[in-house]
Amino acid sequence: MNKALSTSRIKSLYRVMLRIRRVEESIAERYAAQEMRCPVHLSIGQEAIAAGVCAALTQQDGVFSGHRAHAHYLAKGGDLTAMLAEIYGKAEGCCKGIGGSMHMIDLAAGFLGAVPIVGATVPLAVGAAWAARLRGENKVITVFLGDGTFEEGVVYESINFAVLHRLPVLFVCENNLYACYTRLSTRQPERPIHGVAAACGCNVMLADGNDALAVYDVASRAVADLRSGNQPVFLECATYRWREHCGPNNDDDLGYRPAAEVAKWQAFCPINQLATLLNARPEGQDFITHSEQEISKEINDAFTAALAGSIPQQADLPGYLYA
Amino acid sequence: MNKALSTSRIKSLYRVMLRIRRVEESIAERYAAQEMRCPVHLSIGQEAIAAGVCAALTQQDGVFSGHRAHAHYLAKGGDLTAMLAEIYGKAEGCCKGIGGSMHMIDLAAGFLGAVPIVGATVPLAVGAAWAARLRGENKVITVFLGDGTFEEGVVYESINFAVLHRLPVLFVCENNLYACYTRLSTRQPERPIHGVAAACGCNVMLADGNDALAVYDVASRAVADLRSGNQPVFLECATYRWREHCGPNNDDDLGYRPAAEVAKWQAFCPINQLATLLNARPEGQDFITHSEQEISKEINDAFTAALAGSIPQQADLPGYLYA
Amino acid sequence: MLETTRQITQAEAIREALEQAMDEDERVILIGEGVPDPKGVFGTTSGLQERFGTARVFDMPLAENGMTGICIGAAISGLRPVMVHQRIDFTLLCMDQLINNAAKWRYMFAGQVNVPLVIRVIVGRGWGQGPQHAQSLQALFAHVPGLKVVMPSSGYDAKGMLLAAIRDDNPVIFIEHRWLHGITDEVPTLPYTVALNKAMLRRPGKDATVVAFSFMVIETLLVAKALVDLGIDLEVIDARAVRPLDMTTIIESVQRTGVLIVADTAWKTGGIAGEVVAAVAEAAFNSLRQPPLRIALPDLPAPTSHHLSKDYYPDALHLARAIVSHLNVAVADIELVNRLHRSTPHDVPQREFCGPF
Amino acid sequence: MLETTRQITQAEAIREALEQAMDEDERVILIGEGVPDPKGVFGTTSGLQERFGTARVFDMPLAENGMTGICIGAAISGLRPVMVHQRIDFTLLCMDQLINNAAKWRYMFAGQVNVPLVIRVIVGRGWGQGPQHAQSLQALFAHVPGLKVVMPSSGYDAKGMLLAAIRDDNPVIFIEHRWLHGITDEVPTLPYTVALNKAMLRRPGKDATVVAFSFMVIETLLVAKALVDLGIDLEVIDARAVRPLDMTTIIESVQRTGVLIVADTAWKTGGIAGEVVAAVAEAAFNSLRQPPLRIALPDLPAPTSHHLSKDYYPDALHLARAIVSHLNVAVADIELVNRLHRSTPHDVPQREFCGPF
Ligand SMILES: Cc1ncc(C[n+]2csc(CCOP(=O)(O)OP(=O)(O)O)c2C)c(N)n1
Ligand SMILES: Cc1ncc(C[n+]2csc(CCOP(=O)(O)OP(=O)(O)O)c2C)c(N)n1
Ligand SMILES: [Mg+2]
Ligand SMILES: [Mg+2]
Repeated sequence: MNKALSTSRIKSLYRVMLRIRRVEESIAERYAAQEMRCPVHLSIGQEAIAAGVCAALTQQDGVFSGHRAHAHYLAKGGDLTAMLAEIYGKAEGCCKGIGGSMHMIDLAAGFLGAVPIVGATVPLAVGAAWAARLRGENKVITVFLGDGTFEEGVVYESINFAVLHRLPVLFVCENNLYACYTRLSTRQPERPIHGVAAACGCNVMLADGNDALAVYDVASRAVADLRSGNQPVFLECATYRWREHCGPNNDDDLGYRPAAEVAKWQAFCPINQLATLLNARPEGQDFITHSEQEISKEINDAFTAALAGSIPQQADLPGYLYA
Repeated sequence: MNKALSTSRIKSLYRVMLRIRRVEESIAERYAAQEMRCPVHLSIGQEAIAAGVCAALTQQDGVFSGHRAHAHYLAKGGDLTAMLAEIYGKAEGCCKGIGGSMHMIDLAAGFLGAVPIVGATVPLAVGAAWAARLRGENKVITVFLGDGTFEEGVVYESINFAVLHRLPVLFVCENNLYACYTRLSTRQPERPIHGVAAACGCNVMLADGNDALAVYDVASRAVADLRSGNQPVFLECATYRWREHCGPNNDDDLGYRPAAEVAKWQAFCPINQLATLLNARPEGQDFITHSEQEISKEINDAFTAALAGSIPQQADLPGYLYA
Repeated sequence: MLETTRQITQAEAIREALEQAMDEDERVILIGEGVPDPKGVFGTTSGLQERFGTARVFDMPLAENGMTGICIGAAISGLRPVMVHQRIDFTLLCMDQLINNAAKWRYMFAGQVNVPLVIRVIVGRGWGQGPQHAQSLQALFAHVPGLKVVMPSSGYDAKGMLLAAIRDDNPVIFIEHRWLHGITDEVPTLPYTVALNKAMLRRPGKDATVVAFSFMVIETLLVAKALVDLGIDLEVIDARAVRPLDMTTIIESVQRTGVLIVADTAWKTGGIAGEVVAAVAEAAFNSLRQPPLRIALPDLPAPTSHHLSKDYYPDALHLARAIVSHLNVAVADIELVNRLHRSTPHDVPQREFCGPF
Repeated sequence: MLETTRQITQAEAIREALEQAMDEDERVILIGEGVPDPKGVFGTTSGLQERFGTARVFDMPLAENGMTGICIGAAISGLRPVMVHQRIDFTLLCMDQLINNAAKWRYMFAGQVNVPLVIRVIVGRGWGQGPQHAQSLQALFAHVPGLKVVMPSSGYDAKGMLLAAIRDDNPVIFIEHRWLHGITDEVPTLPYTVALNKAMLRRPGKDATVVAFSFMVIETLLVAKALVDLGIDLEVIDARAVRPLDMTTIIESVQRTGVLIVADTAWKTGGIAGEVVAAVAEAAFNSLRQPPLRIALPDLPAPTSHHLSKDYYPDALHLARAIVSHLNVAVADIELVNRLHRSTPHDVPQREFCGPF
């Protein structure tokens, strides 16, 4: 990677992550006002995976996600105001208020859908890749899934079909060690998740999920492979969720995660890591300051716009049910 | 293995297989009379796996199976007359006529149940093993499944839980290369089934599924391992179905299996292989002749008894629904 | 347009609908366990892979939930998948994808994406189909907003409704009955559609309205024919649509006859027959001259033994007895027996059927 | 025996039932996602792992179908598992094991094996529970022979029916409603059971019978209290049992009042409300003085936005308006509004609720 390219890459990844972080923090801050009346699953701490993977994709490529979708939606280019309006239950929301935080879509950005039934979108991604293949479109379809989601049989069935037909699917497993309050070791035996994917015939890749550059590099390789017709890629990234599973707060007072573990992972903040790199470069500090300002303004504007959104009408609902 | 033991083992395996073969052939012959009014999935060609595995189990150990269950039921000691009566829809059937060929049970023999929804009994076996563990019973639970069944997500979910809790489950995969008319390569990518099981954390074992002695040896090792608390065993056996997927006939005129493949596998007849060994030993030929006679008589008697069975009463059905 | 017709079986009619749908729209693909195999799903898919190639006509792994999700993913990405299950019982494995995703995807995303998906499912019966292979689960689907559900009884409707379902932009559960596949009907050669939301008056009559579903239409028409000699004139409505039910046609009929009888292929309690009764009771209460009646399966899983399945499935004679008694008409039972006793074995669709499936 | 009672929440009543069931029978085990976690499934399982150990109180992988099958396997092998799902929507993943296996295992094998299994499922509502987290799927289970299905509304019944379900030798779907968990009720300290197949007359009345399910009982009782001042005297039946329905109690009531109204938490079409109406229409037609009425959800998945969920869920005021109009009584709407307008936010179970789930 030449230095100039690398600096611009660092900047762009940094900015995407910072934006996600600030959006999530703003949601958390404003949640107590009780105007975002839906569950929210924040991505704070896990921004590097969304940023790194989506940077390797084009706008035409498709992305699916699940309950913890804000980061993926934003990294793929989803509209921020439409997301916030959705969380506020407004008519301008990306689902016109029908979905809330757990349902996200932005077709223009190639964000094809996120829903909260765990595993539900994994086969959809495979189906979308299948359609792309049959229609002669050179698309890669990515689906983000958690370590817990990997336990669902439907994921295994989806991988089998994707491998069988060498479909252009990138499975990104964000292994944050927990599903809700339940540690991985209570749910899965001691064997790597990616080992199962490899045995199923996926091309397995690994990346430090808190290092956006590493994720980007590996994801770029994966995407290139998929475009050249190689078998599906299963990319496992180790990472950690900072806030509670669902909701705006920290919940480490509950004691389900060792304090040292939390501290260790927070020390690997994906954003700080890139900030350190940036700070070592000319104008890096300026870029950071500038980004903070721009993002802060963007977020404030987006919240203002979302809050000013209109109230969706019950009468419109039946029209959405059938084509 | 000392020679005497080996001869008696060969004899007993041979006899179990021969009995299964002759029962299945008799069913096939008599099917045209249209008195067995239910689908039948015959095990001809696959007898060695049922015989070898069940010989390694005690009566207390439990067995589950699926649609192709006759061999497993008989090898585990299930009552022949009750099985035939069931296929004839008689009140003396092992399910009093409610189940037919695709539902088999003989609790006294430790044959805990077979039903035709593919994969349906796999988690039940894991649950039975879990119960055995919690109740302090030193039981091994075996479940027979096909190569096609392995594609169901529920099998993967079952394996995960069994491995997580080191439950005494023996998964026996009878890989006969087909699910109905569909070849393995149309359903699964080129990677071994047992490789997936191994990556999931199973202790994987392999055996030539047409060699009853080999199956017995491996299964004995598996059972000993399980009794000593080791992780679940996944035993994959290559074998071949001789008759049509469902029904009494050959269907190789349909052309879905290469003639050379069928011929090759039929040359490895599991029963002939042991007959050859027996013939080389003193009184082996006598044993074979004698076995044929005994089995033939037993089968004729069982058919006679089954046919003489009584007609189940509709009025009894509601009583079976709830305890 | 539709002048050329000929007698073909319902299985052939379904096959023809698939062929014509694939011909007219290259986005239509066909997938299911056994679709390209020598038996071709009871002949309904035979030859289609040869004709349309392996990219559009697919076999699949045994993985109902995953494969349904994959079809949904394809449907929201520009294809129009038709998925086939040899038994409706297998769809219990994919209720998650059908109900959580297919039925809701368009709605959840406020109409931004359609799910043009057809799920063909076959209800089994007889010859030992038993508890896990003979369920008639239409009520489970009929409760779910976002799904369309149909159960044609004639070959004509099977072809026309399948073509309509494939052209429809919504997920449609297309329920076939194994015992209808072999029945022949006059079917046009050209493509045509039959609406997915309309019942059909199969026989006008003045004494009672019988709303029948799927195979029960066949039995009910036999009964109507027999009873007319005995002075009972039944109006027979083939429901065809299960979700939405065509309550307009049903209520108009009940307003004429004053009596509602519903004959369904499923368990009685919680079944779709109850929905018909409830909807009529709410909307046309004053037209009802007497209590409505449901004729359906007993609330028991199907037994396998042919001895036990005999009285499990209400046939024409059972139906006639129930109707005569309900209408309180004096008819000697022997008259019904003479007219409606089934001389062919009760557990096979056609006399020549001899198993194994 | 039951003299000592005290006010506890329904969540606590459920927790107590579990604790007492595990105390009295060591074969009872408890499993589900989050069962031993700090939130303890809305407090209904808190402390039970500490009390009964990790061998009997289990968390589980996210694998609903497999884990259900595992519980069935345990149930037929001498344990009595209680399985919990935080949302009933997740059971769509295990319909196969519930309907193909649990419901049929005893029957398929002619009564040789029982399946003593309880599936606790929670119906979500409000605070953004949306299309995939707020379904009320009782009708899907109520159609299936071999299952028992209950929906208690009071804390007293929740405890007694859960104990009865755990002692029962059949698979029981025990449906809780998230909005009932926080309501307090007088509950005995000792163990006791409440029958799984009996409705309960919650309030006698002479003008109309309202059969209500689960949370709708709460709303209906509010309505009954308000309407009595306005000269309308409702009889309120808490259905409690969904399969089997207690038609005897319901029909006796309709015979007294002549009017049937059913209030359900689920979609109207194909729901259990229709079954109640149909069964009454068949068996007590002549007692009905006017058409029956169903009050249920519109045939749409739940919208998430609180602006949209407001009119989606019929509350007491909606109910009262529908009932008054159906009974054709002249009541000024303002009288209803004054008595029944909900001043607390419409999308939270208790005023203090502030998310996130
Ligand atoms: C089918 C299903 N089962 C259970 C749940 C409840 N649930 C929501 S998120 C979650 C944990 C998911 O864990 P993981 O996949 O690791 O994602 P993470 O929350 O860690 O990002 C669970 C169990 C659900 N939504 N869907
Ligand atoms: C859930 C489900 N899907 C499909 C079927 C139809 N079916 C019955 S047997 C079978 C093939 C099973 O193949 P395999 O597991 O390899 O067993 P084999 O028949 O080869 O012994 C299929 C698809 C079924 N019974 N259940
Ligand atoms: Mg996780
Ligand atoms: Mg096979």
